[in-house]
Amino acid sequence: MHGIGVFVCHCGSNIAATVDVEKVVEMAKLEPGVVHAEEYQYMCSEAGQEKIATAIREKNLKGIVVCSCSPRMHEATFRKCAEKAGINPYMVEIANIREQCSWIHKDVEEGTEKAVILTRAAIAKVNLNTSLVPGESLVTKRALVIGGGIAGIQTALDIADAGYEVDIVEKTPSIGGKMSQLDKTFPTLDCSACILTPKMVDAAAHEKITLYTYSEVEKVSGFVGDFTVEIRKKARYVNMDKCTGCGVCMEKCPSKKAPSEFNAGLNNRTAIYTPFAQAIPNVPVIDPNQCTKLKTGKCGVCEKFCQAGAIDYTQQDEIVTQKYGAIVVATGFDVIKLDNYDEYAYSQSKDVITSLELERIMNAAGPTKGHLERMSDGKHPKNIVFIQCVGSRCNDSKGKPYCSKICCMYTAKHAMLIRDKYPDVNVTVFYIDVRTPGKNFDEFYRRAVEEYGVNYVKGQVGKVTPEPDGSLTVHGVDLLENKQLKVSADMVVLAAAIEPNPAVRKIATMLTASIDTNNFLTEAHPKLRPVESPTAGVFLSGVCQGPKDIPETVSQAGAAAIKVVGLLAKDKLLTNPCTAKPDELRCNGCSVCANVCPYGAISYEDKLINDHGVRETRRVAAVNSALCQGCGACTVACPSGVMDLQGFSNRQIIAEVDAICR
Amino acid sequence: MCDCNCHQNYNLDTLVPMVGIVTDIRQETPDVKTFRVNAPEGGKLFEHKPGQCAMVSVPGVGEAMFSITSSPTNKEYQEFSIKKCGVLTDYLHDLQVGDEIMVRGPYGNNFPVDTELKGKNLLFVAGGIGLAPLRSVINYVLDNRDDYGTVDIVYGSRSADDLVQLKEIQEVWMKAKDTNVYLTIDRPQEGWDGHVGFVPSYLSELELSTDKTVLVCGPPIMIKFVLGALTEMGFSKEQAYTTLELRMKCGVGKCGRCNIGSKYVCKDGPVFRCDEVDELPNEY
Amino acid sequence: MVKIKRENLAELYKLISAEKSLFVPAKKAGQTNYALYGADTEVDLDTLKTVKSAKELFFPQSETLYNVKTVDNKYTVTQAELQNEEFVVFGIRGCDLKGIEVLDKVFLSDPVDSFYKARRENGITVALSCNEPEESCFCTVFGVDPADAKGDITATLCGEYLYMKANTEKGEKLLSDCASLTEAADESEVADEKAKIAEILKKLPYANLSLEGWDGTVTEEKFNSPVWEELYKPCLACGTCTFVCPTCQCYDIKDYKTANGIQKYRCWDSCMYSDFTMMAHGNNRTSQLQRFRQRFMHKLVYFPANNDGMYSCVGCGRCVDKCPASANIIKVIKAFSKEVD
Amino acid sequence: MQEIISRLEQLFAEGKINRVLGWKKGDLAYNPEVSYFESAEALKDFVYDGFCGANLSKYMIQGSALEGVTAILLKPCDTYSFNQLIKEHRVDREKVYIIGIGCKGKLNIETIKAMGIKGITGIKGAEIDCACDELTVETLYGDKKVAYKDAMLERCHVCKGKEHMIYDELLLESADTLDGDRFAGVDAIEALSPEEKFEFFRKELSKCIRCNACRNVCPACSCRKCVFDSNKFDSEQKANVDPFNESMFHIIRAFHVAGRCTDCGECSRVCPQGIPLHLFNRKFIKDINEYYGDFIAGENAEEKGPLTNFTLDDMEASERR
Amino acid sequence: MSINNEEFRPQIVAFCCNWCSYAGADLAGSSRLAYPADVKIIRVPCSCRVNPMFILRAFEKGADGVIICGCHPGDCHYSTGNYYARRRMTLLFSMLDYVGIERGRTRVEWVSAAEGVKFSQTMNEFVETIRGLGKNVRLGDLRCKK
Repeated sequence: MHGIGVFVCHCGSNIAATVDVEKVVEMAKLEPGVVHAEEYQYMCSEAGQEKIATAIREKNLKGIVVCSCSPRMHEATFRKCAEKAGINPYMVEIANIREQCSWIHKDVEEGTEKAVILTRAAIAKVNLNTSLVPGESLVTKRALVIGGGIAGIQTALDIADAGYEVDIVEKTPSIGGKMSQLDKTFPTLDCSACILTPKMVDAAAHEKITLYTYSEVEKVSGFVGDFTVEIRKKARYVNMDKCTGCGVCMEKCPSKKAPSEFNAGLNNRTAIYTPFAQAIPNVPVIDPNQCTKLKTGKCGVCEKFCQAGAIDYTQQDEIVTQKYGAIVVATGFDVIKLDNYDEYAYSQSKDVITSLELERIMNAAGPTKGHLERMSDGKHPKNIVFIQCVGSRCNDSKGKPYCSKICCMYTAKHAMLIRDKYPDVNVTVFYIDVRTPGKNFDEFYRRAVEEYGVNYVKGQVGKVTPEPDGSLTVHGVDLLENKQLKVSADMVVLAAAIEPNPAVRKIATMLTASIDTNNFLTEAHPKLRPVESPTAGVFLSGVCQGPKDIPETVSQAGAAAIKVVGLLAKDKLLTNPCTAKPDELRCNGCSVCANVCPYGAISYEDKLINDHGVRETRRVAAVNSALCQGCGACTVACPSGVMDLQGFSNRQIIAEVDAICR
Repeated sequence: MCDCNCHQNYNLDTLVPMVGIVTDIRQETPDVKTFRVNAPEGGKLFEHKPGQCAMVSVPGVGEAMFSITSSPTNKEYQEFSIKKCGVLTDYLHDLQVGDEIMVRGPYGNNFPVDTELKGKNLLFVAGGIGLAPLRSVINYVLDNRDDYGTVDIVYGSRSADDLVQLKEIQEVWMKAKDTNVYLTIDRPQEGWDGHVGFVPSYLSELELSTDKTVLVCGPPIMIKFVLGALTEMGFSKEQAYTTLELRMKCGVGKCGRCNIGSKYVCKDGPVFRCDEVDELPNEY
Repeated sequence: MVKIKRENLAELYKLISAEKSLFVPAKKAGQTNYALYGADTEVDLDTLKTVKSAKELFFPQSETLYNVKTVDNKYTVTQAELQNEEFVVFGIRGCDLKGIEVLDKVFLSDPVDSFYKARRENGITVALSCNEPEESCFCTVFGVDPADAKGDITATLCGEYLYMKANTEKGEKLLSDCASLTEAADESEVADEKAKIAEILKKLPYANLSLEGWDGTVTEEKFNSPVWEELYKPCLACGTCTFVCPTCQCYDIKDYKTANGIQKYRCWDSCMYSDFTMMAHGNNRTSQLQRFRQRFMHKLVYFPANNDGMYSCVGCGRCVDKCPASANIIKVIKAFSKEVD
Repeated sequence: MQEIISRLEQLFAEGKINRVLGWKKGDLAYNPEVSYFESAEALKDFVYDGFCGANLSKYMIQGSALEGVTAILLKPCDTYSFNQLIKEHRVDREKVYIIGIGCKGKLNIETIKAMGIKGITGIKGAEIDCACDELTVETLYGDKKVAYKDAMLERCHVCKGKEHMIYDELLLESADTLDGDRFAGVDAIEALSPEEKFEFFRKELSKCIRCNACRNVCPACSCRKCVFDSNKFDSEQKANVDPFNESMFHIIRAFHVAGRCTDCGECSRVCPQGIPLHLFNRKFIKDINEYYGDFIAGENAEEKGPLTNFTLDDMEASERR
Repeated sequence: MSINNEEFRPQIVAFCCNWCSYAGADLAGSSRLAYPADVKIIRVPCSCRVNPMFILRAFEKGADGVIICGCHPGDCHYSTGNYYARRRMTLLFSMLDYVGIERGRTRVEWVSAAEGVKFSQTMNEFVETIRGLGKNVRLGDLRCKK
């Protein structure tokens, strides 16, 4: 191609400090095909874009190279700019001379040399660019929310209120999530259930919302605007239409040995159960691992007592296939397993508990009916020690490297509530730092210390040892006093780190959404697109994206909802034109490409081909460009190079290689 | 042996090209441009005869044979009319005045302007870009007007927009002495008041006398039908000359590509008398 | 005529290679091909036919024609250097020598190929007689005498000696340069060997192959024959025959992108390849039949038409030995003579 | 051999086949050529002996375009290639009648010549009906005896077995010829140091003349246009201008047939320079077997090839041996 | 020798998938985690887009090392791309070992969008390895340097 323009951005001093931009311009001008090169302070600015547009028009440019930040940042900006100036937006290439050059190199000579090479590679590539035109695809006006916690509920409500159909898939028998297990919420100390249940009811009652509880996403295919999802509705063994929610079955069920998930395993539930009293839907499920009838064929008590005749032991899992335009992941979190923290005697003593367990103990609907009791002997504890950062902010492989964010505040809440209700109890908190950035957070913490006399000790706990008398000795340090401490306690509460729900891995894989090393879902941009996943049409809500508290979760849920609504409001979407394209003239029709296509986008047809004057009917590959996502697997599988990827063609990449290795 | 004068003014091997400067570019039709080429120091790269070709190349892009469309009587430059139809020609069409290309040649034989054609009445029949090689002869003849008899030019193309060298046709050829120009286009078109129809049928309609020597150039299918029409009109094969175009690489009759029978199109052609063409195995 | 003891040949190679590049048939990884003589070269005079013919020493499989440097969209062209030093090709057989005669017709005809010409002028050929002709040999059909190949020097292995006789000035010069290693000999000493070879030649299976009906005038008859339809079928469209052939000279000119520009090189090409005549708007030989026919028509009809009856085949039999599909020029010639019957 | 001819004549007579794809007598003792026999009469030139090593499978790509049914003669090892071609939709199963023929090991004339035998005018003992285990080679320079086994193609020493993977009917018995370790050659190279490996391949590959015989004979290399003939990767090259080209061509060629190569050995058989090209293909076969479980290309016409397949816990490249 | 090695600036081509590793490289950049300028990144949509031809081409044109980076297995944006890439590269690299190319010149590494640190560490390590191996003389086309 002849007629390439090169535009080098200073990015203030971000680039210009380590790259001699003038040199880059000068070197670019020597490249074959380049007819224009210039530099500017901020190419992405209005004025910078105007410079590009002017050059395109005046110099009759056919393609442009912008040497600037990562294409993940501004490729779209410059494409739009090029399009406005009259050339195809895909005639733009970006040389990443900021993230991959100026920011990592200190030496100007070195940085400049590399920038020149990167520019050369981009010029070599743009040389072979061709105009591409995106196709269109229709948008299914329905959204799927995976996870029925507060994040999922709020997202669904917001989408539904905007007038779109939403389905919530929740794997447990009831929506509500972790928030339903909480007693009070910080920093306002209002009752968690009181604020959550109305939302649960709203969701259940909303005409645009369909709940799939006790269900899991089985398979996802398709792409933004047109996902096809298979949902497995696990067998409840209770007919949802017939059940009245009277609860007799649960009263009569003789199998009472299953640990209650809702009560964090602190007490047991029956084999047929609803997780909690306010469960929505208020229809029990039979736990097939616990039910005597399902395991041995004998019993059948619940069926006998069910007036509505809702019990159905023959029920099977059911697969529902539904189409969606957008998918929101709201899979939430779990408390980490404390297997690695033997030093705190969690597995040895029933009186070493996690904060979530304490939450259940404090709750009127909990195993102790809200009385503060030791789980070992039911005695009222006199001394309680809280240990912070158990598994959070951990540099070794035992725990998590990140801050779980909510622990400081809920510990303050717990301490305050205990001191308020039981002034006789001494509360000691061992902490590394107390982190209270949030509205009214620090005030809240200070009240705990100042008004409620909670004893905060800056320092870590090395060990908790159960004593023969049933008490616990906490071996810690007081960093401020610089001394070893031994504190006797009746109960120890561990602020265990939170981690993304383990199910998210499988879901992310199905959605092809990326995950970071801690299994949190990655956002499309950490700052500017925090509720979108890099996979188009997939959005993030709640803790699956990173630790956050309830108000943050709710606001993110709303943000995700508006993104979904924005997507569903469109009738058509433009598809990525960088799709695979076969050269029919040379295609063997061998099917190897179709074998590796993850989207089933390749089919074969018998076609009349005119091969340099020879006409014959041949079996050739055809790509459905609406299905093709442009991964390129087929292009490598094809031995004759017949299948090529537009925008990343074989010759383009080869040209880049050549330019780099010159 | 080849009577060409490849590289006579040049001391390198015939396969090694010279650098030429594009000094003018004219957009003839939507997909044809005419490039004027000079030596870097000015003047022509080489001397040639009407009908000869040259290899034009861009390093790393490609090399192909094009007929030289300017007349040898032009002492200042050479011209190539090039249709956009592949990687190299796409690139050439992107060139701007002042850019460099590489040229080697001239190659092949030429229309026998100084022997057989001398003193004859001439009939030129061209279709589309096929005018390019004939233009060289036409201008040569017009510049040496007295050496030849009458000149008739029948030229047609798909549409009025696809007629190349229209300006020269109208301003020079149509005004030349004893010269008739007949233009035609394949399909009716708004703003075209000339003849409509394919070249062979137009030729038949014209009822020209058979005392002419014919020079034909155009797409193979057109040549075929023109020759048919000529035969019907009473012309013999010996009266007609045409040019063949095949894949050529070396230009000097050695690389083997353009070999048909015992002829090498690049060396023994591209100009053949039509009866000679008939003697070749049917592989062109 | 001079002679040298076979056991002293290594000395001869050393002596020649000290002054000039010396190419000898050398065995490498089980196969014998021409190679530049060096300290660890395993010279192989016993193998009758090198896989590639001696053609490559005058018309290499690939050679640079010129380089183009591109700076700031401006080109600088530099022609590759021509061969300007003498070199010796030792052990070339009669058939290969005849092959070079054929190539001369092509490359030394106007316009002369200067790359080839420089090599021809600087090459000194020491032709070696074929003591044990093989079943695939049919050079005698093309007038080659393998017992007395006329290179710049004719060499004959006989008994313990290699006999050498200069035929040209270049040959004289080379022999006199090597005089320290040779002793005088008489022509009669090789007479018996030559007679022996002549006897064997008569017994070769293809000794009586007839070229009747093949000359430059039979284009139409041969071209349109239905025999090709049958003959081409086994052809794999590979280039083995072309590349081992001492007379095939089709080439391609290609670009190679170097760091600073383009290297234009030419390399052997094969008319058997499906893309040989492919061009943007069509292909004038679309079927393998056409391509197969072209190769043999060229050798036996078109070439003689342009070169006073000289065939572009020398009967070396390499295609007979090497064609993976056992399709070869013998089968073509025989198929047509069968048709005549 | 007569058994085959009779059966073919019968098939012609019954109208079941329109032609036969087989071998025709050569003009020397050892050069039969592949031929289409269009009638029963034409079969007078038919031959099937020890020198009929050519794998006919690939010819059926062209054969599929012909009218009517073609009877093809396939040796046990050829049927793997044929299956692979069916899998890749390159041949039309409907248009072919497969006669699986027995094989007692195929001979390599190059091996015989490499023994120093020159001027061969006749060879006795290569006939398929001959039970002899010795060949008599008649030459201009006297008769020579060669053990049948010693003259066999490399691939026959590591024979895949006597079973035909696909056929319509079977004729003639096969013999056991397996007496070597298929991967011994690969193992030997793997045991070398990088320098020695490089030296070995340099020496072998420097002989390559890029005639493309290996590619054109290969039943897996059935591309309409090879990457080395096309500008798809800007990789068009016709000659080994630089040692790099030699390696590039053979590595990529082997990679392109990895998981599809049936180890039919045709590449090594046809190489005019005697390059042991099977060493490339076998390396991939060995790696595939070792890393991803035993896989035999062409064993059937359905199974997914190893390079169009994966498991979640495949080994990492860094774990390669 | 050691002096030579210090002066030796290897040419290294890194193919990075757009979704994970390229983003990881960007993160390394925005986190100012330095690695040698010898590494030049080519963006591809997915590691499965990397054709063996590209790798050999890089070596041909004078690269001293080639590294392929993609999403961690299981995290591919296109769900299965890196699994195919893993098999292809394992076999190709094994073949390169086999023909005598030093093993260290080729590498596959899975780097997620969040692993800026890993990206930078990997590149530092790789460059170090290549510096140790020196110039690639076995798999390059000599004409390139003309």
